[in-house]
Amino acid sequence: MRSIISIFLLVVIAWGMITVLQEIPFGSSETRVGQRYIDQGREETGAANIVTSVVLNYRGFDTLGEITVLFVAAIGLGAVLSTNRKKKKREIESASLVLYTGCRFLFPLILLFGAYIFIHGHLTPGGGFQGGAIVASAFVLVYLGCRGRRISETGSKAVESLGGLIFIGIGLAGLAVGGRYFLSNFLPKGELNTLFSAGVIPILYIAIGFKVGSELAGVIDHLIEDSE
Amino acid sequence: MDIQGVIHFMQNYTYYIGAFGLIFIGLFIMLVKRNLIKVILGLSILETGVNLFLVSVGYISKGTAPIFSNASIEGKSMVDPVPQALVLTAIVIGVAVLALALSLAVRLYQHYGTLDLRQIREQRW
Amino acid sequence: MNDFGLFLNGINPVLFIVVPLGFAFGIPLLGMISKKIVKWVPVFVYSFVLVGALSNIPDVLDKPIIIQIGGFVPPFGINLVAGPVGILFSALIAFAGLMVSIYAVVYIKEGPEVRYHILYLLLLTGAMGVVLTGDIFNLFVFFEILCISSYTLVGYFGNKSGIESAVKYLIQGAIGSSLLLIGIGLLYGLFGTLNMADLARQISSADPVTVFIPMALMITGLGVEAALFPLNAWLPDAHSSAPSSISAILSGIAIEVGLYAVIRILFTIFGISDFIMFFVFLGVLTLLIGEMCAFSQNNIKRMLAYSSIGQIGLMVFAFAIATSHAVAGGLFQMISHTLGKGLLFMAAGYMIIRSGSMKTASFEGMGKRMPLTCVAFTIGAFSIVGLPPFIGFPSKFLIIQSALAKGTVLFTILTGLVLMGTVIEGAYFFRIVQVIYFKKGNGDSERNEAPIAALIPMFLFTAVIIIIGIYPKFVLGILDSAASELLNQIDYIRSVLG
Amino acid sequence: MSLELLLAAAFGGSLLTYLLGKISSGLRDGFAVFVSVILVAMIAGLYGKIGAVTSYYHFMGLELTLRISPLSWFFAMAVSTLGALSVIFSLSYMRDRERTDFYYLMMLLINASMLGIVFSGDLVSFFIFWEMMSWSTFLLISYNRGSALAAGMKYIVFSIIGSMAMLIGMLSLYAVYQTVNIYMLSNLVSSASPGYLLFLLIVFGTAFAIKNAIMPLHTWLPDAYAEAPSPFTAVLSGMLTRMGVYGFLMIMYVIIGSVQTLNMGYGLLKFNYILAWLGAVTIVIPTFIAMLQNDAKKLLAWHGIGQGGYMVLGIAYGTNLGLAGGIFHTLNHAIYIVLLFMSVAAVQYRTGGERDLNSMGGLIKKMPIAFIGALFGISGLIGLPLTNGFVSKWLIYKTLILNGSPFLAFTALIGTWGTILSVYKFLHNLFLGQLPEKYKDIKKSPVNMQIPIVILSLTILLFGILPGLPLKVINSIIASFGFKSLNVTLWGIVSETGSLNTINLFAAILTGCVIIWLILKTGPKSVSASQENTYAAGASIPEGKYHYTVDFYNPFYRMIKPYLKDFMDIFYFKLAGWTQTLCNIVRKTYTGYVGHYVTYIVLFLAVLIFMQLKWSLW
Amino acid sequence: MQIIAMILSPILALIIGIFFLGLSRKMMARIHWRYGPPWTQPIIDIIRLFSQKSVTHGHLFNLGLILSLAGSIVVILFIPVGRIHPLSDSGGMLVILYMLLLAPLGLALSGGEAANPNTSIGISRQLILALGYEVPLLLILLALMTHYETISIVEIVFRQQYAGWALLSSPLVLSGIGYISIMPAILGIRPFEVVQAPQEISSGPMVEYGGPYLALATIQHALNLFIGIALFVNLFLGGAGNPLFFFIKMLVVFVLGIFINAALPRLRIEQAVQYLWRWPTLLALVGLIVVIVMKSVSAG
Repeated sequence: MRSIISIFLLVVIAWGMITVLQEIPFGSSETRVGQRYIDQGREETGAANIVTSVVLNYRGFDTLGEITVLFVAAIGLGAVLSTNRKKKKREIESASLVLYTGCRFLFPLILLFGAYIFIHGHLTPGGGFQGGAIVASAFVLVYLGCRGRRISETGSKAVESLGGLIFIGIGLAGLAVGGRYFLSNFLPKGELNTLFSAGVIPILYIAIGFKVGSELAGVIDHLIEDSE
Repeated sequence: MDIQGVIHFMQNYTYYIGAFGLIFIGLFIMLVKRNLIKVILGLSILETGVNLFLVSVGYISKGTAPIFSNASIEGKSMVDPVPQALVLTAIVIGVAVLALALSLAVRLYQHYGTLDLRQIREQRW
Repeated sequence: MNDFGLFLNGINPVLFIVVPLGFAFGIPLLGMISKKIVKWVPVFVYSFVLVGALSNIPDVLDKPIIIQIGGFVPPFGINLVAGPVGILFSALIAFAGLMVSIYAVVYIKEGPEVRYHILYLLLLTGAMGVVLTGDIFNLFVFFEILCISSYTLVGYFGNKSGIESAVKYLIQGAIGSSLLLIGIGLLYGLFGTLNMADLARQISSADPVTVFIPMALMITGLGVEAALFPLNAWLPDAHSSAPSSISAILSGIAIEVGLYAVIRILFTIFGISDFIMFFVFLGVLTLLIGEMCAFSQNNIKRMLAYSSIGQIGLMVFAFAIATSHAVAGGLFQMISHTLGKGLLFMAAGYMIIRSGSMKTASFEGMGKRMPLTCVAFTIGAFSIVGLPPFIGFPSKFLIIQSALAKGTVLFTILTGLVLMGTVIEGAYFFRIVQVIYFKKGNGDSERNEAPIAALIPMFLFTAVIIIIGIYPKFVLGILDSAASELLNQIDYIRSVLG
Repeated sequence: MSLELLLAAAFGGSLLTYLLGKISSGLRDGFAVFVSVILVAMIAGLYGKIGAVTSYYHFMGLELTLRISPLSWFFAMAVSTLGALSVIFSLSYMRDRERTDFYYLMMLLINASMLGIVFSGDLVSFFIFWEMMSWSTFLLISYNRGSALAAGMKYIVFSIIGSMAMLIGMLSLYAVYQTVNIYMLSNLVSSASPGYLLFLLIVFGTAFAIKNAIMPLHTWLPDAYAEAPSPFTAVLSGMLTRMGVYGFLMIMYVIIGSVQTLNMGYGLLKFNYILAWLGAVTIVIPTFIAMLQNDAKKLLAWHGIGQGGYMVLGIAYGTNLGLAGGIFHTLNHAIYIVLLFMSVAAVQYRTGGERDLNSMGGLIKKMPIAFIGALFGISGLIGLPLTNGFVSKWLIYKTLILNGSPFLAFTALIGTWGTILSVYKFLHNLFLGQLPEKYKDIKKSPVNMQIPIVILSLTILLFGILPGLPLKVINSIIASFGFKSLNVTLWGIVSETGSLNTINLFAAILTGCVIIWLILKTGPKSVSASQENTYAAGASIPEGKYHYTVDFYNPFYRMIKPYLKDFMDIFYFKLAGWTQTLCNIVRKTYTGYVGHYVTYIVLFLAVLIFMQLKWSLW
Repeated sequence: MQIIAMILSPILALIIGIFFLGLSRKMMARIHWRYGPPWTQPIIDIIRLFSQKSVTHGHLFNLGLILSLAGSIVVILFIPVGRIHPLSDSGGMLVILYMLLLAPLGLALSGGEAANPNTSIGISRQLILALGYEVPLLLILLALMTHYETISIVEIVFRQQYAGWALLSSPLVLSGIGYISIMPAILGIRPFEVVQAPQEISSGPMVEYGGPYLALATIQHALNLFIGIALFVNLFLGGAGNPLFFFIKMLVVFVLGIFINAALPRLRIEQAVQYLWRWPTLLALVGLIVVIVMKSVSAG
């Protein structure tokens, strides 16, 4: 009965969607704003990756919000899980040597790869979030392979905070000294398609990368801790 | 809308159909499932559908990724970068919500010993 | 218009968002130095924001301040619009935030306190972002900050009811945000822009039927947070399970901000200038249902929560009439509800601590045990009911007046229904007042007042309630220009896009 | 002496009294009396300033004004005098009670807001003061705890309903005419359509009918009167309830105007005629219900309702005699009902709060002043000649008979006879008959209780013998409403269709009494006998059951009791119950199951979309 | 002239009342086939009582009785006896109605302080009975006042002398019959003798009176008899041009009344009220309606 009603309701909604989607022809959307970014993004931001220039410059404020959301989730998750921490030490079965060694071997490589992704965010696909996620995956590997090894909570918190503060600091610097706008790209743009280009974008992405990496690692840490 | 229109629509809007298919599946799961984890899964599917929809909105036929990886690339046939940026944000938000939902589910299970939402009804009228 | 620094004539509104955010990011570091400092951070931050918001009022009455983020001309970059509405809400958020944070200094004693203060800052930052932003996707992002931090704060105590409410709130809220996001996607697909002013300009020449669907999606999505009936099922659970300080903020700020987003979208983006019958009915329905549910409650916080639904109904009713007086009245009602309900929740919070139960019956004889808190509670209740000389009276006055100014029989009847809601409201609030003062408590009747740090915000709230109640002209000026900002789509577009 | 100053003194005085109470109770008592007496003096001094208008404040773009009309002066005088007497009376009644500071604060606040009501020059001020009066009254009714809580609830619910109705009326006027000033409105409204005027009369009428406890909106009153602290009950019944009369006068004769009001409707369905009939019903039924009461204050409370009926009847009837009678009766009623409640309060004070008529008696020898108060009070209530109540009732009867409404006259007259039965029972069971054993050592009432009682008793006689004093003022009131003024002399009315001469009556009765007294004196001197020493026709009267007036009028009760339930009260209780049930049903919307909630969200969206696509509502 | 009338009319009333009192006892006895006391017996009793000692129960005990008697006297001053009507322009019928209250109320107050169970019962009955007959009485008086459009009793009498007896005029005949049917209740004679009821409650309100008090109470009773009949004569039989005719009219009415009522047993108080609120009230009500209808017909 409930499913019938649900289906009926969804059909009504779908009907509405079809009506409106007819006005949005697939593959030929009107890209007024987007086209301008493509046309002028290189001059205005100095980033080869237009998506990055949108994410960090044109819509940098969104990204500030975005890292905040992640921050909220990390803190919130900690708050939710911390209230009832039953510290039951269970016997931890250590992993096999192969796994252990492999993890230890791969860990720095993955970190490096993550760093690469976020440092080159303005040049290639990817960026702070993606890089951060890769960094966090390194920690997942450690948790899986090297049971009992934990990241330092203080350390991750500090990195997290510093990442956020750097982002805001750069934004405020833009407001105070740069182009008199919050988050304005006040550093020299450099030459397109080189590593040291696009002004503040790489710095921001590095901050984000660290922040996201530590946050996601922290989240995983909390979840694992709780499940133990 | 006649049947021809529907067929035309199906042919031209495959991505939309996929995206909205996911959205409706997600909603349907949330409407009828009683297990909290399944509901969260539904939510996740719903969000995926939305993200897919956002990306498809910005698609331009035969467009390339909006990256000037070398100087020779023309900006004419690039897809719209804005939806991609939006999706990036939306994904992160989705992850955040999902993580929080799962952590709450853990705690809820500790309290109730069940994840059946019909039985988790202490807070009502 | 282009050349702004940290300080305009007043403080740059972008700092209202950035400074709390920065402190929120910094709190973990501060917490490593000293845990004692942390709880004073929100107090400090919101004193600053309050000063900033107030300092901007004179400028804003003249013309709205448009802040471009990153220095890009509006349709191409994100911009903040600190018009009368924005500044009004910022001031309100800052004031309520400041008061509640003072309250929380003593109220929050257990649990992960550092995280509480971070989340609290972020919750208000989200609210601030929503009211200031001029970009619809940016609105979504800040909205998510607001929502996610409230999900967690609802479950802050980690007890059974808190977690259950948080889960339910999260599920509903997440669906709401997904719908909102679909709506935004559709709008982008239709018009290729995300800037509100730009959207507004294009929508005015678009086909209304197609535009309606995204609007419906967005209204539904935001309606969940704005607690429109029947999207408000999370509200009583969440408000009653959260810590009282958070209930005060949720009730006083969060749903108001949700409603703000709804009306901003309706009025500014979609340019609804005539009154909207559907929302008029929805408002009355929300009001009646909220009041009726509250009437048969014996859990104080649930009762207050349902009463918030009722108040939201009244605001929706006011906004849906959509004359400048009505909108001003609706905004005024928001202010009075924030102050009144905030006060009620704060007072109730300590009454609950002292009596050890949320049952209204356990408050018997409370008037003797904590007289000051009870006076505050009573004044809050009177104000919510709309009795003079408290702030609830002028706001209700304005709304009813503009409803009757419509001059039709239908509106007179609807007004009658609205006032019937008020009667019910009066009944249950007066019942509580009786229980507090005129029932002999059993158990200890020793005087046990709330701590001074909790009394200060209550006192200030009370003072503002009475002062604005007697001198409504303090806020009427900004209310009028806020109403005209909301209703005057063309001016908005012109001021943003030049 | 400006009006703002007066109100500032009234409101400020109340707050200051509260604060002084924190320092010393003696200081507080003294100050309370001082404030209330000063107010009387100030208002008396305002007599010459009738017509003055002051604008004191701008609220939401509206100019709020105060003004003195003959009507407002008249009411203000009554309010302040009775208020002052009640405060004086309270001094010992409230001594040694808890929250005395709060009591005085509320008492003076209510007094001040009533003054605000009568001096308001615009509807917004009127409404604000009205509301302040309502909630402070609520707090004071609930003061006694216990069953007072239910009474307070009933009061405030009715009161809010009333004020909401008034709010609609007021704001509708504002919306239409862009002003709330009563005088400007009275000029503007005269050109409005009859339908709109009827709407106004109904909404305002509802508010005032609730306050004045017109049937069927009366049910809050008996409980509220009975449960409130007795000195406050006096104020409540004397003036506060009669703010409804003031309101009726204001809306009917000041704002809408006599010409429009009296021509509203057709034939028997005229507005004022219906209102008059409601007044008549209000006279008869409550008066008979009063007979069944065994609680002294409740008995008086039901009479309060009944007497309110006379006022409304007189006012609504819309002739100069009726109007004068109605207004005069308001004053008279205030005087004697305050007196009666004070007497009861004095008895309560000495007997420890007892108000059950069946368990008292014989207090005449113990508390003579209270008895005198009660005697004069009931005489006024009945309307015996030479008391003030007679004159006002005479005016009302006369106009009813001569203007061809014998049935209304009948209801009014029969109400009087009903009154006699119940008030005699009241007097007899309190003061006459046998003194119960436990009250053998009861003391006289304190001096500060005796003073108001004596003053009011004398006032009743004064206005009964020289009704011209207040009637002169009333004459100017009805003249200001556009009615022909009465031909008033100091001792009555001169008219071709039957005049009234109280001084003749007074002389006749006095002479008669003196002569008979002399005759009695000529006989042999009689011996004083104790109350146990009575002739019982040989039967022995049981010792313990010596109080034989339990269930006075028992045979009669058996006859009428089934017909005299307070059906409206029962109905309202049912209504409250239904509301509660309905609320509980509505509450079930929030089932607690998230799946339902999700359905609501999807449903909402689907409905929105469906409505647009199907009916194109946009 | 006024002063003389003022002194004269109560004395006249007293004489007539006491005469009626004696007459009624004599006639009742004769109807019952007894010899009965002489008709002067009440006078003898009163004189004797004034010389006897008695007890008093307090000031109100005295004052109530005085008030009651004074009330009756003032009513008499309002009622025209022939052409003697010293006070009738001071308030008219309405004052009479209210002054009529003083008599029972005074007695009730007086009896109240006596604190005797029988008194209380008597008072209770008296007040109930008064309420019982007031309902039809008021309707009847209203019919009269509406018909003659005045509240002055002198005016009513005057109009009747001009246009014939009210009892015989078409709109008022029902009211007149109604008045006749309640007159025993007004006079307190059988079958409405519940208040005094000597055999049952030892004369009720009078039980504590002795000596001069009883004398005054008897006088009060006599005056009441006078008032009840005089009112009827004035209102329905057109009054009289001089006191002698007036007396004759009263005598006729009284004798007829005695004959009709002597044969009836006493009613219980509820029965009395039930009776009074049924037929007389119905008659009076119909009478009033007839008056209103006739008026409106003749008016338009």
